[in-house]
This record gives sequence, C-alpha cells and structure tokens, in this order.
Amino acid sequence: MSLITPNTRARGGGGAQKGGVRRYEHNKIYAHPLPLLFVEPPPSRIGSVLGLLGLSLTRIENPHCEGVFDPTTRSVWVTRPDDALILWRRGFFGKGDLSRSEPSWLARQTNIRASGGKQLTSEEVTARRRAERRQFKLDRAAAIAAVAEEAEEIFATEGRVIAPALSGPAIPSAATWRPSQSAAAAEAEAAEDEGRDGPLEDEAPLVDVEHLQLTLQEAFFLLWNLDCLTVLDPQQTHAMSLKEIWLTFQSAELPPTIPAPPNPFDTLQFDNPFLINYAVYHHYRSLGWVVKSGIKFCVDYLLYKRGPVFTHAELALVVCPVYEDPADQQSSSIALQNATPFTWSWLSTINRVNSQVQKTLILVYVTIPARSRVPLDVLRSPACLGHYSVREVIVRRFIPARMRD
Amino acid sequence: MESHPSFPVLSPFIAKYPRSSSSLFQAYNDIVYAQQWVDVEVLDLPSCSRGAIKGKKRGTEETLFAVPCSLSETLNFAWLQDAFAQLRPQNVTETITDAKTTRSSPPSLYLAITSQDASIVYYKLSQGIVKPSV
Amino acid sequence: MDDSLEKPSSLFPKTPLTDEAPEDDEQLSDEEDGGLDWTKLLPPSARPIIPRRGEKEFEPRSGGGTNLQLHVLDRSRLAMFDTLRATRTISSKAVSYAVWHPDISRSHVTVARGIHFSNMGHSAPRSVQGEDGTSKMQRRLELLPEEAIYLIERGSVFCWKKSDLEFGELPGLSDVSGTPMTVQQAFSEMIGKEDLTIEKFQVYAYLKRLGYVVTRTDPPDSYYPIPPNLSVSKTTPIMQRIKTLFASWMSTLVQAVAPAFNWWKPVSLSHWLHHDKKYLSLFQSMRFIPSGHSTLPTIQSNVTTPYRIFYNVYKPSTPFKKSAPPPPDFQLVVVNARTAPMPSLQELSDLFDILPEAPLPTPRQRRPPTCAANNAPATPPTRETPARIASSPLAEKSLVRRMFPWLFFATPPAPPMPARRPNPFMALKSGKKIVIVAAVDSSNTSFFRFSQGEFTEWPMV
Amino acid sequence: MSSDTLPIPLRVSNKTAYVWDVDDIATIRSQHRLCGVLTGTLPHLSQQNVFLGVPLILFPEEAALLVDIGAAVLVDDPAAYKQPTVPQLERWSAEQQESVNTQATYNETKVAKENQSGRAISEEALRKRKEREERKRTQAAAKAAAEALEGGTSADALFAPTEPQLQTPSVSDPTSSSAEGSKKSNLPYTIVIPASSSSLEWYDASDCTYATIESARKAGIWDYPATLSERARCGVFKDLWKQGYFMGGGIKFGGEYLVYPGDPLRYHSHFAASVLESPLASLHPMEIVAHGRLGTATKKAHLLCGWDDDKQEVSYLSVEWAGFG
Repeated sequence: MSLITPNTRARGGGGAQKGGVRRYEHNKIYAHPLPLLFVEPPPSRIGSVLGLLGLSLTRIENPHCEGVFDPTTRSVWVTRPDDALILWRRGFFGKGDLSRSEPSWLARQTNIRASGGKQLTSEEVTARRRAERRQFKLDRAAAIAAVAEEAEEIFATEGRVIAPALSGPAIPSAATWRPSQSAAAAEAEAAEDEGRDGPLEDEAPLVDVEHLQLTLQEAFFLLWNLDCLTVLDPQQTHAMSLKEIWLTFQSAELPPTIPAPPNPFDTLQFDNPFLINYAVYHHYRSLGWVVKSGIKFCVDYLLYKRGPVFTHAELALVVCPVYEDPADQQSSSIALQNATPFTWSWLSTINRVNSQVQKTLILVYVTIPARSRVPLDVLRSPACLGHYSVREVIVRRFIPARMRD
Repeated sequence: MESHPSFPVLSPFIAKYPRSSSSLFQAYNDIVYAQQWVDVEVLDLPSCSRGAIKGKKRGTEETLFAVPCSLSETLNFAWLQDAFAQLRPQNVTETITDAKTTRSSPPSLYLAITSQDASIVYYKLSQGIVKPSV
Repeated sequence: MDDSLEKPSSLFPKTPLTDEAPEDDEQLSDEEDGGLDWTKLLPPSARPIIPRRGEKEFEPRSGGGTNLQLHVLDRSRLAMFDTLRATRTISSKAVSYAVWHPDISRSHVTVARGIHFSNMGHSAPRSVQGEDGTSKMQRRLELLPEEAIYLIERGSVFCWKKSDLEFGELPGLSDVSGTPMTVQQAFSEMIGKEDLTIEKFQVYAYLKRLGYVVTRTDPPDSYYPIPPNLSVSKTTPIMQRIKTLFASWMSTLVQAVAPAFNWWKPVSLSHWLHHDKKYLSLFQSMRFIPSGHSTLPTIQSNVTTPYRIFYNVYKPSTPFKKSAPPPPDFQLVVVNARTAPMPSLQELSDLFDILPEAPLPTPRQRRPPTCAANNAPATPPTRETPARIASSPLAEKSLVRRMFPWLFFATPPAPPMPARRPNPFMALKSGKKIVIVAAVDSSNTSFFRFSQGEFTEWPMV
Repeated sequence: MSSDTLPIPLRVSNKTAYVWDVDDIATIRSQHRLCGVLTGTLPHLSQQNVFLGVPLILFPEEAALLVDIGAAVLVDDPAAYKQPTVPQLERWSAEQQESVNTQATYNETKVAKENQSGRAISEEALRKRKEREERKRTQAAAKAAAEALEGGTSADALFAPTEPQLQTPSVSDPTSSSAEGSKKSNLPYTIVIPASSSSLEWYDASDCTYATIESARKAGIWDYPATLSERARCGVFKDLWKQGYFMGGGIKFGGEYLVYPGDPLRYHSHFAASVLESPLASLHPMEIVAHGRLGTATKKAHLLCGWDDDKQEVSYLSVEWAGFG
C-alpha cells in the first residue's frame, strides 16, 4: 500500500512554484468530498434533453467499502488498502493506526530500508525538526550561560553591571540558527542509519501491520447516510445489519454490564457518548466540514475546510453536553465529560493552547433530551437524533487595549 | 483483532482488563511499530487495572515505562502515584511487598493517552518538582 | 554600560510614558505578573542600561543567586518601591472636590474640574436646606462609588467624608465639608456599596485607564441616564407573529408529509432528478440535526446567577454624551473567577437574549461591487435589519426546515447576495451576539468574549 | 524576620487584604518572598495598565500565610476610622496650611528671582485680590458643578442650560480659602491626596486588629481558608513557599499559581501549578494533554500538586511533553 503523498507542511521544502504544483496535485487526488462519486455520462443529445426536464443520466458510483467492527478499540478497522485509500482521499475518513493521518507505516518502513530514501514522510520530517529544535535550544542555553558568566566576571572585577542578556550577537536566535553543523542532526542521522541497519540484518519481509481506523461516528456516518460501508462483525462471519450496528455502537460506548441484560434495549440512554458525538460529527459533516480528532490540542474535534492536506484547521471544537433536565444528569450512570461549566482556569488553558496555534475555540453545546419529554423508545432508531440539538458559542480572548478604535 | 501480530502478547491483559484494553492495544502497537522501542515487555499494574509497557528507545540504555490510558477515563492523583509505585525496573510482575516505597520506582513514566480515532499522545510525568528541561 | 549605582529617585521622567505606555496587552497578559522592568520608570539620569522587556533569567544560581544577580534584583526592587512611593499630587488649580455620603452611596461633587466629568458622574435632585431653613430640591453632580474611587486614586479628586461635626465656627476649617479621606479609606468604604465589588472596580479602573467610557447597565437610581431602548433586540412583535404563524403552518404541512422521512434511510438520492446528483444536494439532504441558537429547548435552570451585564463600555473614539448615552460598544459581565465557573449554556442564552446583534464583520479590503445584479440594498448587510431576517431563507430557518430540508428543495436556498458574502471564517469566528466576561481571580483579570456561533448559516459546501 | 519587628498590618475590607504602605510592601516582598498584586492607578502614569501602584492586594493564601507565621495581623479597616475630634481636624488643617505656605514662600522667591523687576505686592493688595478671587471661586465652583450636571432633566430650573465646556478655570479651592491672612500669592500650589491612612491621627486600629485567622473569622472580617479546596490551596502554597519558590497567579496559564525560582522581577516561572484537593479528586487525561501542551510553548513544566488533607501533606508530579508521539 503506497498511500504516501507529499507533505504540504514540510517546512523549507520548495518555493511557491512547488506549492502550486502540490496544490494542483492535491486538487486532483482529493477532488471528491465524499466517497460517493457522481459520474457524468459522455455528453449526448438525450442527456441534454433530459437536462431540460430536470432529469439526468449521471450515475452515482458507490465504492462499497468494507470494515470490521472491533469492540476492543471501539472502532471499525478498514484493512483493504484500496478501501482505505478511497475513504482517506474522498473526505479524509479515518486514520492510520500507526500514522498521524493517512496510513503510511509501510511506506515509512520501506523508506528506511531503501537507504537514502529521499522522500521523507511527515512523521520523519517531524522527527528531524524536533531534533533540530532541541539542539537549537541547547546551543542557545549554552550561549546564554557563557554570556552570563562573562557578565559575572566583569561585575566581580570591575563592578560594572551588564544585564544578563537573553539575546544578542553571541546568542543564536531561531531566525539565525542553522542546524547544519549541529551534533543533533548527525545524531538523528545516526539513529536513522541504525534504523536502516536493523531490519536489513534480519531480512524479515515487511508485513503491513497498519489499518485505517474509523471511529464509530465516522463509520456510522458513512454507512447510514451514504451506504458506502459494510461493517462485519468482530468474528467476520457476517455483515452487520443497520439495526444491529445502531445498538452495538451505542452499547460499545457504555461500561460493560455483567451479566449482559437480557434485553439490549434496557441499556439505552440519552446521554450515551456515541449519540452526543454523533450528533456533533454529523452536524459538521453535513455542513461540509472535514472533522478530525483534536486530542493534540486538548479539544474534541478540529474542523478543516477541505481537509488536512489543504489547510490548517482554524476551528477547534469542544463538545459540551447539556442535560435538558438536570435531574437526568444526577441519576445518570455516565459521568459525561464537559457536562458542567469549566473553571476559568481550564477555559483559559484550552483557549491559550489553541490560540497559540491560531485556532479559534468553539464550544459546541449539545442538548440531551429530557427523559420526561422524550420516551426512551426513540433510542431504538436513529429517529432519536431529531431530539438532540447543536449550537455553537465562540470563545476568544478580549483584549481591551486592542479594541480601542 | 485476533489476527493482529500484537494479539498473542496482549491477549492476557485484554482479557483481564477489558476496560483498558483499547488504550493498551493502541499504545503497545504505537510503541513497537511506530516509536520502535526495543526490548518491549508488558507489565501488570493491578492497582491501575491495566497493563503497562516497558522498553528502550533504539540505541539507548535507559529503561522507559509507558502507562496507557484512554481519553474517556477519569484518573486521580492517587492513581498516578500507584502507577509509579508499581513500576519497578526489575521483574515488576512478581509480588509487590512494599509498593509504597518509592525507592525503586522510576523517576518518571510516560502517560500514553489514546483516543478512539487511534490518536495517541505521550506526556512525561516525573515524581516531585522537576524543573523544565532547557 | 556603566552602572552609576545612582539611587533611583521617585521623580518621574518627562518621557511620553503617560501617553504611550507599552500597552501590547496580548504580550502583556501573556507576560507573567510581576515580570516588569520597573527600572524603565526611572528618570534618564538614574537609568542604567535597561534590559529589554521580558529579559529575565531562567533561575538564580544556587544560594539565592550570584552577586550580580542579587545586585540586579535589588536594583529592580528599589526602582519598583521608589515608584510606588510617589505621592498623588495635583495642582490646586486642577483639583476637584467631592463629599462622600455613605447613606446614599454617592459622592457629591462640589468642585468639578477637568475633562473627566464629561463622561463621569450624573445629576440627581437632592433636597437641600436653604439659608432660610426651608428645604428645596436642587440638582447636583454625584459620583457612583467606582467613579469616586477611580478619580481619587488617580489623584484628580480630593474627597471628604460627610460629617455631622460643626466646623463652621472653627478658625481655619470654614470650608471643610467633612473629614478628609485617603485613597485607602475610599477603597475601604466605597467598595461593597451600590453593588460594587473589588472585582468590578478593578475592571472599571482597567478600562478607564485605557480611555474607555464605562457606565452602569442597570441604572442605580432613576436619575441615571441610560441608552435608549437598549434591552430591545429579539424581533419586533409583528415579526414574531409572522414567524409563529409560519411555523405553525409549516408544522401542519410537515405532519402531513413527515412520515415520508425514513430515519433508517435518511438520505435518498433520486436516480433521476438532476439537482440531486451534486455534492451540494447530498450535503443539504444530510442537514437534519436540529441546530442553532433559536432551537434551544427549555433547560430547567437553577438558582441565582452571577451572569448579569454590569457595565456598558464605549470605545474612546465613540462620541459620548453623558445625558443621552448612545448604545454601548461592548457589554460586560464581571465575575469573581474563584467563585463563579464560566457561564452555562443557559446563562449564555439568557445574556444573548437581551443583547443586540452585532453587525457582520466587514471584509478587510474588498469593496462590494458597485452594481449588484440582484436588488440588494446599497448598504452593507447588517444583521440588525429585521427585513433581512425575514427575507433570507437561510437566516429564518425553522426547526421544521432544519429537520426536513428535503421539503424545501423546490426553492434551493441560494445564499443571499453572494457577491457580498464576507469571508465565512470571519463571520464564523466573530459570531452574532457578543458578551464580554471579565473573570477576576484575586486581581488577575481575564477578559473573554463569548459569541453566538451560526455555523448553520455558513456551510462550507 | 527578627522578632523585634512589628507584624505588618494587613488592611482588610470586604474580606480582601490590602497593603497600603510601601515599606510594608517592600518587607513582604524582600523578606517574606510574597508578591501580591499591585492594583491601583499609579499617579502621573494613570493612562496605562502595565505598571500599577498601591494598593497591593494579597492573594488570600498569602495573607493567611503571613498571619500564620506571625509576620502580619489582620486589621478591620473600616472600623479603624474613628470620628476625628475637632482638635485633630484642626491639626490636620494646620498641616495642610503649612504645606501651602511653604510652597507659596518657595514659589514667591522663585517668582521674585524670575521677575527681575521685583515689583512688590503690598499685603493689602494681596488681601483684596484674594477676596476677589474668593468670590469668583464660589461662583465658578457653582457654575462648574452646574455644568457638570450636564443637562439633567431641566424640570429643575435652578440652573441655566448646560454648556459642554467643563474646564472652568478656577483659582482657589476650599483648603486654600482657609489661608486667611497668609502670605500667599495666587500661584498654584500642590495638593497631596494621601494613599495610606496610617498617617491620619484618627485612624486607630488598636481595637480591631486580629493576630490569628480564627479571631479574625470570629470578628467576621476574614474567612479564608474555609473549604477543603481553600485549605488545599493554602497547604500547597505554603509548601512551595517553604521550598523557596515565589508564586504568582496562574489562572491564565492553566493552574492556580505560577511558580518562580526567584523573584518574578528577575526570573521566569518554571511551572504552572494546579492544586488537586484530594488524592481522589478526578483528573482527566485531557488535562494532562492541555497542561503538557501549554508548557511546551511557554518553557514551563506543569506541576500537579496533590493535597492530602488528612496528612496535611503535598505530593508533586511534574508534567512535560514526552518529546515523541
């Protein structure tokens, strides 16, 4: 499986022209926002006549991907490389379980083996950048210490005060420091060499151990709305029915009850995290956003305009469930996260983390239907989703000094 | 899952601690296949109801410990201290007699935090007040 | 480079510090507290080399620091303490006077000088004893507690505390109107009066120092001028009625058709219809999760809330007339961060309910096309016009519509005035209704801006 | 901290502890290593928020700590203002007068030096001018007050309609008016608005000073720490302080405190510290992510401070990004 595509964010790589080429390629590769394709027939007279009548001969092409429900990781695994490719490229569904985005583990290993592999994966670029950054910090700290030592000496001998500097000609800055002569780069290379040597010695053939992992929300979105995903049961004996999936995905999110209740409906509840997350996921997907995990920025989701290969995410979502009836919260067996208002310290923290990376924090409030209003029965079908509602509150720091005119 | 190459190593822990099996599985695979630690072993942390991972970064000698947890769990300070207390450089799985003495517990561990989309992040927890590295 | 070791004096430099304070607040409040270089405030003669702002060291060397470190620290501290020792002095020709009346929580301004009174204080009729012993009503200028403290602490007002002592007969005390007050006494006695907390005072003073005009949102007495019909918002009664009518009509319609919506198969694309076979229609047909602030179900809410708008805030550039204040630029809630968590959804909704809609952010550069094909109004679209709310199918989306958008395909909701569409990201990030919350944790103030998001109005596809 | 130094009076009003005397602020900072927060407008630098002045407001943890170690006492500030006696006020007034006179003398000599012509002004002329100005002042003050009222509903016809111009030049003021018969020119002089009350003769805290938290609590002026979470904060604060750290407010950095290796005037903080009020208080992995993440950008580690109320003990765990993954 060679899913490797050039990394847009690799710094220092290429100028504007290269970027343009890359964007062109991306526009081609990621042309479709959903796995379904609309295939236009070749232009014909019949087509144009039908067009006048509002009818068309456009064919809907369904890729019919396949995945396996894995109860342990509470996810759906797509192991067929072709399917993984389709789901990633058409709407950025899923994530390689050993990669930061698309499955690239095998490509990385192959790259390491083929010594001198020029094209770095994003993971490798990141590792190198981190090593350089570390070395820069060490260099700078050493330079600062040297200048401080000198200042101390002058103060002791001449009584002059030179304020200890943290910047200056003798101290490298992020703008001027170059990694070329650094030991870190060499070290990183050495580590890579070693990585290259290792597998070569034992000659073990590379087997791809990676899969594309879909969250339950992603899987349900694909199979329920678009009917383009078949989910097999964990033993891979049969394709699960929609009703089976609906109940299974809900119970997967609940703490296992032992022994299992005789009637699976008994476990259904409105504050099931699957339902809350699904409502949010579906809402933003239906508006055309690409929705990905936000764990690295301590939020629930990131919203991408077209997809992670095109732009950075500018919006970071925190899902805040709100019980319509606080009594339901009291009696619930689930301790839902973010269901009570944050402390200011926590709000500041997540807001600061996100504004550091130019993301705007969005609190997504999802109301949980009151049991006194809506009968539990509606949980037996997705019709219950019509009783949840989603709304956003945007949080930003307000800086009075900047708002004066 | 059963056909995954990690399954034979992990299955006792998956069976013993079903609620933490997801994060152990993800963390173990990431450490073995993506981070490529060597001499990797799974240790039993009964007080935290999960398996933990011991190993070394390639080309280094220091033994490192990773304790997996999932984003949806709720931990507490005592839980983290227990994790330290139960991790020992030597044969950790043998009976722990004096779990409370921190003498032999490692100075730091990595908390491997997993989410359902198979994302994983690592944070280093150190005992005591350890000032930031430069 | 030579450190003269001159002892810093308490005199202030005639440098433009007053006007041009380093007010890069972003960096500033990112800056840790106390990380200031007070030596900057020293007069030039006493100024040794001045390290750049924020140039602090990582840590003191063991044993509390090296000789040099200790020396530099001492110098910084001395500069700080000397600055703090500066007294509040004012020319006898510029000072104003006031008398604090604890019984009514007001300070009566007896001598008003300076520009402050163009936007501070308000007039109130009070009965006064005339010389003939009869009482009559007389208007006088009064300050709220925060106004008085602020003017006293910045050294503009000398305040007396009303006293029953008879001074008139005493030589040298003929004009004394009470007992003289210190800044300390003003803090001590005036905070806690008329709903003023230390947190609210700190926020008030912070904004005043930046030049904002700050007034109370809820008038503390009937003489206090407030902006006209501030708490209107929402929709006009007529609009309300039309909306209700429309909604009930639609729901009848929907009940007739609704069974057709199959929750097991929410999206069904016709194999024949042309407009179905586009990603746009596909996405639209998936928009059935109720969303938006108008759909908020009743949340059974609890007790009292600290989330009440307390201050109206006007930018320094906003023309302000004290007797007839204009609508404020911002409205502000002040809470004690140690006792109040961030607002709940219900608290936010209650605030949004009484707030006006903010205009759409204007695009940075691009001017709207001079002649639009459609008969769009010539003014940039603001959300305040109810007409637009009514006419725009996107803005006025009923719950019904959100749930069953496929009903509406006959009239595909074309985005209104596409040429004018501001950058959706700007609209998304700015939000519709805005409230500012100042959370004060033991004198550390964080300002946050909460606004109503309207993602449904700005789909990406 | 020798025993012969008097405890610092912390002026408490509305359950907030203020320090108004700069010497006390200096002692608290230099000797006791506590910073508090300066919160007042600096006179003459009143249009900025970067440098602020007295009062210093102490965190409740800091105040409790100072009282605990016997370095400070709590003063019920509103109760310390006694009704001044007439002689006290006379003395106060005389002091003001003396200051005015001193300035006047100083200014007159200066003016005299500048005016080489040295045209002397007779005392009589001076007195007459003074009277004129007195009348003018009264009128001007009334006028200014009226103008400042600015268009109050004109139902009350006492005053003429207001004019926008407010800066009425006025030459005198109540304190100066008492300078009857003094050798004073009409040159402006400087009035001091005192910050601290300790110099007032009628400020007497002897009957409203409390040496312990408990006694202050009984008096109803102070109640920190009252809850478990407040006890935890106090316990953690004190423990870090004992280890030599300086603390600042940490709410903007995701904790209760910022922890500095030395005086924040000179050193960067090493940690943002968050207080966990009990070993079993819940901690979400997302908090570790956020704290660790925030630290990497700000060169700080995060400190989890676990308070054990039974043992009255703190344990610490330091959080940093792992550097991989």
